[in-house]
Amino acid sequence: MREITLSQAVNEALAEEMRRDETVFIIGEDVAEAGTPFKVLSGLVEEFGTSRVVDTPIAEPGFMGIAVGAAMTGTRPVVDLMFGDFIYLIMDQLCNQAAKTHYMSGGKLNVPLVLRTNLGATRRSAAQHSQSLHALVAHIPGLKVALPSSAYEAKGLMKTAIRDDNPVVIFEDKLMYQDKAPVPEEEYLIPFGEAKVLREGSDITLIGTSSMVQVCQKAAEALEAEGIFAEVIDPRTIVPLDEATLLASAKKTSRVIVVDEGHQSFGVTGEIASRINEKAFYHLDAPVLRMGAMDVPVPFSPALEDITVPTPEGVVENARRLVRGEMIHAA
Amino acid sequence: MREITLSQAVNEALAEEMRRDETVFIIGEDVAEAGTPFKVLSGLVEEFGTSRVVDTPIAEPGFMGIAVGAAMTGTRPVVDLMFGDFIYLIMDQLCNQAAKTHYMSGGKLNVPLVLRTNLGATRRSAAQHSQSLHALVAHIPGLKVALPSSAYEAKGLMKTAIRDDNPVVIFEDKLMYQDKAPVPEEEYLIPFGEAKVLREGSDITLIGTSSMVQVCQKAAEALEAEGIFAEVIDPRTIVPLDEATLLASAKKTSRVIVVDEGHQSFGVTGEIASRINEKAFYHLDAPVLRMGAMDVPVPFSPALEDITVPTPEGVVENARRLVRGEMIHAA
Amino acid sequence: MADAPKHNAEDYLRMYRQMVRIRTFEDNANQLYLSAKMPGLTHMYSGEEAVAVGICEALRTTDKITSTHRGHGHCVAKGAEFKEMFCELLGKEEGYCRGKGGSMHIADQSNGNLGANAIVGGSMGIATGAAFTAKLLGKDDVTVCFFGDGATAQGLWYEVMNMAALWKLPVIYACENNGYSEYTKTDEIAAGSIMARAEAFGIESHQVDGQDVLAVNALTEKLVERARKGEGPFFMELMTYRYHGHHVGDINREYYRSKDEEKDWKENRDPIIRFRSWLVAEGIASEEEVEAMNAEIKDDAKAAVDYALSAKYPDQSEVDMHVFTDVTHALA
Amino acid sequence: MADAPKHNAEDYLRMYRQMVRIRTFEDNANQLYLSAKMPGLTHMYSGEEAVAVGICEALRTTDKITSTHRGHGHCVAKGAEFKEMFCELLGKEEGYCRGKGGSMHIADQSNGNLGANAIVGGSMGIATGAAFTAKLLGKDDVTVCFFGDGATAQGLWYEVMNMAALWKLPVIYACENNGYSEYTKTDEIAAGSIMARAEAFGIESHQVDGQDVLAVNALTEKLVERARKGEGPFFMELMTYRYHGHHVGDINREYYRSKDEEKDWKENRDPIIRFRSWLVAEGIASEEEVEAMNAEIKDDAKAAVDYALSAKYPDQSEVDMHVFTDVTHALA
Ligand SMILES: Cc1ncc(C[n+]2csc(CCOP(=O)(O)OP(=O)(O)O)c2C)c(N)n1
Ligand SMILES: Cc1ncc(C[n+]2csc(CCOP(=O)(O)OP(=O)(O)O)c2C)c(N)n1
Ligand SMILES: [Mg+2]
Ligand SMILES: [Mg+2]
Repeated sequence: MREITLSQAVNEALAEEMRRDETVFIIGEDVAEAGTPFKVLSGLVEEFGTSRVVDTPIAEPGFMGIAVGAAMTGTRPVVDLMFGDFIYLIMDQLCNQAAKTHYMSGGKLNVPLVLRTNLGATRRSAAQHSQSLHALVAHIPGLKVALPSSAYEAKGLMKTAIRDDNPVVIFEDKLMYQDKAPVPEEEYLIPFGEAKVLREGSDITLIGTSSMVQVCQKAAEALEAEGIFAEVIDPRTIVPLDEATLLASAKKTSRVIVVDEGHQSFGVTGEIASRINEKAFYHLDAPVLRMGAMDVPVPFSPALEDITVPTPEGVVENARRLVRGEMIHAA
Repeated sequence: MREITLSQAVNEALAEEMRRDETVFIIGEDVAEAGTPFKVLSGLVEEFGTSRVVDTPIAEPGFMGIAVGAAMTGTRPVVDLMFGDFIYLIMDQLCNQAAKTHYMSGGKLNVPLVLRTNLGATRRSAAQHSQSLHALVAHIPGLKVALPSSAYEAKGLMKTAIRDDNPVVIFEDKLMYQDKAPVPEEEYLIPFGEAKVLREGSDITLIGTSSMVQVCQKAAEALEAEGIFAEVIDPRTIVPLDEATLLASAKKTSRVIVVDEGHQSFGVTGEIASRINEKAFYHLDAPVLRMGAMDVPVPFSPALEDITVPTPEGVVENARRLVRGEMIHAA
Repeated sequence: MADAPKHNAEDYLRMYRQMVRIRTFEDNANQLYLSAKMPGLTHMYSGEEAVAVGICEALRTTDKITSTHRGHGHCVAKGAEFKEMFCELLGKEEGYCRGKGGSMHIADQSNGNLGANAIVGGSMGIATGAAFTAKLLGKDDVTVCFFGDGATAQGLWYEVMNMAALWKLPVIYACENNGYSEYTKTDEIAAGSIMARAEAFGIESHQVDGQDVLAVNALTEKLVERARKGEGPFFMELMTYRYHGHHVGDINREYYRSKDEEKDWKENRDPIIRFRSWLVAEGIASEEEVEAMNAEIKDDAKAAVDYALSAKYPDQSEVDMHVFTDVTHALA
Repeated sequence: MADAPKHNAEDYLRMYRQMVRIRTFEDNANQLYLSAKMPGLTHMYSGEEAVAVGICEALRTTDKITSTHRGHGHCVAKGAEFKEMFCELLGKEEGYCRGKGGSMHIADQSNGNLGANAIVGGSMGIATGAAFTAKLLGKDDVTVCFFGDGATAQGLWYEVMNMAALWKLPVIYACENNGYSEYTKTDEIAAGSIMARAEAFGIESHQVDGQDVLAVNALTEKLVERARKGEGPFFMELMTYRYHGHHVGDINREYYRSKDEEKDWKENRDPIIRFRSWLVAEGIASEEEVEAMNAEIKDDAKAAVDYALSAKYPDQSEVDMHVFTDVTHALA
């Protein structure tokens, strides 16, 4: 199968959906001629014109609001938010308006929009351009949240998101834009709420999201060399969350590590760990272990930034301790 | 001891701190003559004047930003955000600016401000005036988060918050403003990061935050009548979180329910449950059980709204099942 | 009254009727509050009827509006029925939003009302987006964005005005300047000139007497027509007054505005009284006909209130419905 | 050049020096990027030197500024040292922020620079708040809020202008209009008139040639003096140009602006060349003296870069320091 980059995969997904459905349009800063700073959208304005690939002023709350209204009245906007860190600016439009409109109207209005943004540190972009804020969005009922972990996932999830009648937030890993993966030429969609088992294993389950799927995969390879067989699972969407697959694996391996690049506290790892603890408690040999990003603003200095994010080595170390039965916290 | 309302307690805390420190001021909508819609600030403008009790236009991002800059340059603003639901509007100023300034400046700048706002549903205020959004704030490193559960707590925590050199967010329960509690005449502070054990018990630990402390207390009373002795703990601040007290209780009772009025998923209950699971796993007879608000926007209709929030009856029922050793989810 | 536009008697009578319907709706809402039959609070539109009616009468059903926390007037004016509205205010299943929205979120999709909004200024983006849709899909629908003077302090307005002006969107920003935002006078919270703010973005702006339904209607008709042709956006500042408190619970309000001021507006500039006199003077309706209309509306309202009071609440199983379009029960 | 204000030779030479220091700093930063020695990207200020210097030379050390993603110029102009700046850009412990901030968050508290900001418009509230402090505490400090033309699209600006105007705060909003925000021309993202937007809030506004350091300085001195007396706020639009790409990595930019345009600005309006000719023509400095100054600055910069390159990174234990003021290690 041909290999393309995550950036190309997103581009293809958008182009295909825009061809299929005239009501789909893209709105954001420097999305047209510039194709975004990450160049993900290059070529789209040439095909679809400036009425459907719409450059905006630097006014995130404004264009997010416009997208909500546009979505409520018969279009399918794909909002391009240049950095995930800017999500703070649009929280009202996203969480008070988009997320609640369908419910508040008793099902009469709906907001089929996609918010495309990104996450991920270790790019030397400092505290306001490196955050992974998907947990904030996942906390708000009415929003779906997709976290593609490869070019293949990015394309399939984006196409599903665009066709979804609800507001969907997709966080791409900005360090992965140039990473290639096999992506079929034929059209495909990836359903929401279906986790993917990337690697089967019997000793421990590694649940990774987005950027952390690679980390888990690398850890699993290293562990295999030591004779520890790790199962690696990518939930793909955290809302909806495919609990069944996660629980089945937890029950099988009886040891779980959840790895996510958002801050550890009050975030994604706590939710996934809690659900597994609650619903597979009597199958667990050890508490579910969480590995999130450090609870510190992302530091600029390379000497500090790299240690704030979970690494394969860290996952291996924790996995070893769990498998060896060491009580993690002398709990 | 005299009893005063939560509203009076907050008012006293502010007045005392404003007398003590000339750099403390209040800023927000209708805080002066109107004393806020909840009338919490009545009388303050008469004592401190409009230069220190500052009415603003309806511009939450703007006055929050002003408070950040004011705090960075030698004052101690108390920002009044009329409804906790409006926090979405100020997330950038709160989370990208206030929370990160001390860290990003390598310790050279700091932002000693207090954001006073509220939480709580069942007031028939519908989806945009009923949210409990403290989990969002707790997820962001650099912010402290206090959740007073009575007039006594509200006064002591507010005074501590104003003296703290970091940004602190206090969520008051808007249904509790008229609730009275004994509050000493003498000055006192409540240190952050020290949970309060409200009731000792041996069979189960009920951890409740804010509005849910009362719910846990009522549940504990009902359980006692059945011969089940519940320990009730109020963490008081969730950042910093007094893990030690929570763990000690969990180890003692070996069964825990965490009750919080924020949405259950990706919120506070997951964090507290995970920490206990991780660090007291081998002492637990059952998984830590979580009870948050339903993962739905808050409905207006009284027929629906009341069932979205945990109740004493719900806590009692879950506690019974845990104590009886029923496997909650056939886990 | 402003010069009468080209309307016929029927149009005038409908306008009058709609204004009285709004006033009557609010009087009933207030009674429901005072008799403790309404859950929560509500913000009444009484006094501002000429604004909603003057504007909405210039719109088609397919044109859109966005509304505010003070939204009953807009909702009625855009064509809503009493029954579904009272049901919504009381949280009943037959309400426009199945009781899930309530007063501050009442919406009426069928008539192009995209909904009230409890976030001040919160619908400015939505309105602009609705206009964006019209432009993108080549429809000639126009959207009117209602908001108060207080909402002009929200930065969102400037962001969307900028884009609406750059892209020539068919949206009309209608600022209902009733002199107050909550308990504060407008001039204490608005520096400079509100009109100039819109004009600074190159948006043609007009100020109009919001108590004169014909003036409002005539201006709106002109602007709507031009907006349909791509000459928008526009801004209108409508000078008006709210008769009641900020919400039903705001009773003692002398600390922020005088009884004399209230009296003056009610007695000397009431939009319904003024329009009624004009209708009679012009011979469009007799006093008796007007009284009959008023009485009929009163009866309608009473019937709707009675219906709503005894209507059923949504079943508890609805609590996790409508979180997502494609999941019947989100928590199942 | 504008008429020279009342300065003496020393002042002029310091202004010149500061402009050259900025240019030199940026040339070195660019070299560090090109030689892959700098972590991340950076936005260069070259071409805009007269703005930062003209303004900051009118300020005292206790006056405050807030800066932007394109912040090196402001930082130097407000009094910062090369060594600590380069250390910060390289993430070293001796940087102004111990390496934690980097280029986009460089701050220099000792000279009143409250920091660069990576959120476009993000510091508009902070600047206004600093002015609020001055008023509340009865100090006569003035704050200058630097931001770009692109940032005028952010709603926050309108919110804080309104309050600054209502409360007469000593803040000067300084819009560096360099014709572009990222890869887009200003007139494609700004409807109407930027000046009129500030004026609509009753804020006195001025446009000035941002390539003429004396004009910028003269205007700023006047406004700062008036702001100290409570006559603020003010708005200044400074017409300028950035020589490089949006950031160091923006090399091929002909799709959004022509080489001819760049050439024209560089050759015909360069603020340093213009000021240098003026200095020589006025007999304030000889060509030789100017060259000697330039060379000295070059050496200073080289020394600082060398120092920074071999300076040490913060210890890993610093990673959880400074999260809170009162907790040494947040994760301990
Ligand atoms: C973002 C936000 N801030 C504050 C409020 C509280 N609030 C509700 S209505 C209102 C006043 C609105 O004034 P205006 O826009 O003039 O409308 P009016 O009530 O006069 O019709 C305020 C402050 C809110 N609902 N939303
Ligand atoms: C809120 C926000 N949106 C978008 C960006 C990405 N961004 C960084 S600089 C910039 C352009 C800023 O233009 P302008 O304000 O004119 O400043 P200039 O770069 O021209 O100095 C953009 C869009 C950002 N950093 N913050
Ligand atoms: Mg008003
Ligand atoms: Mg610019």
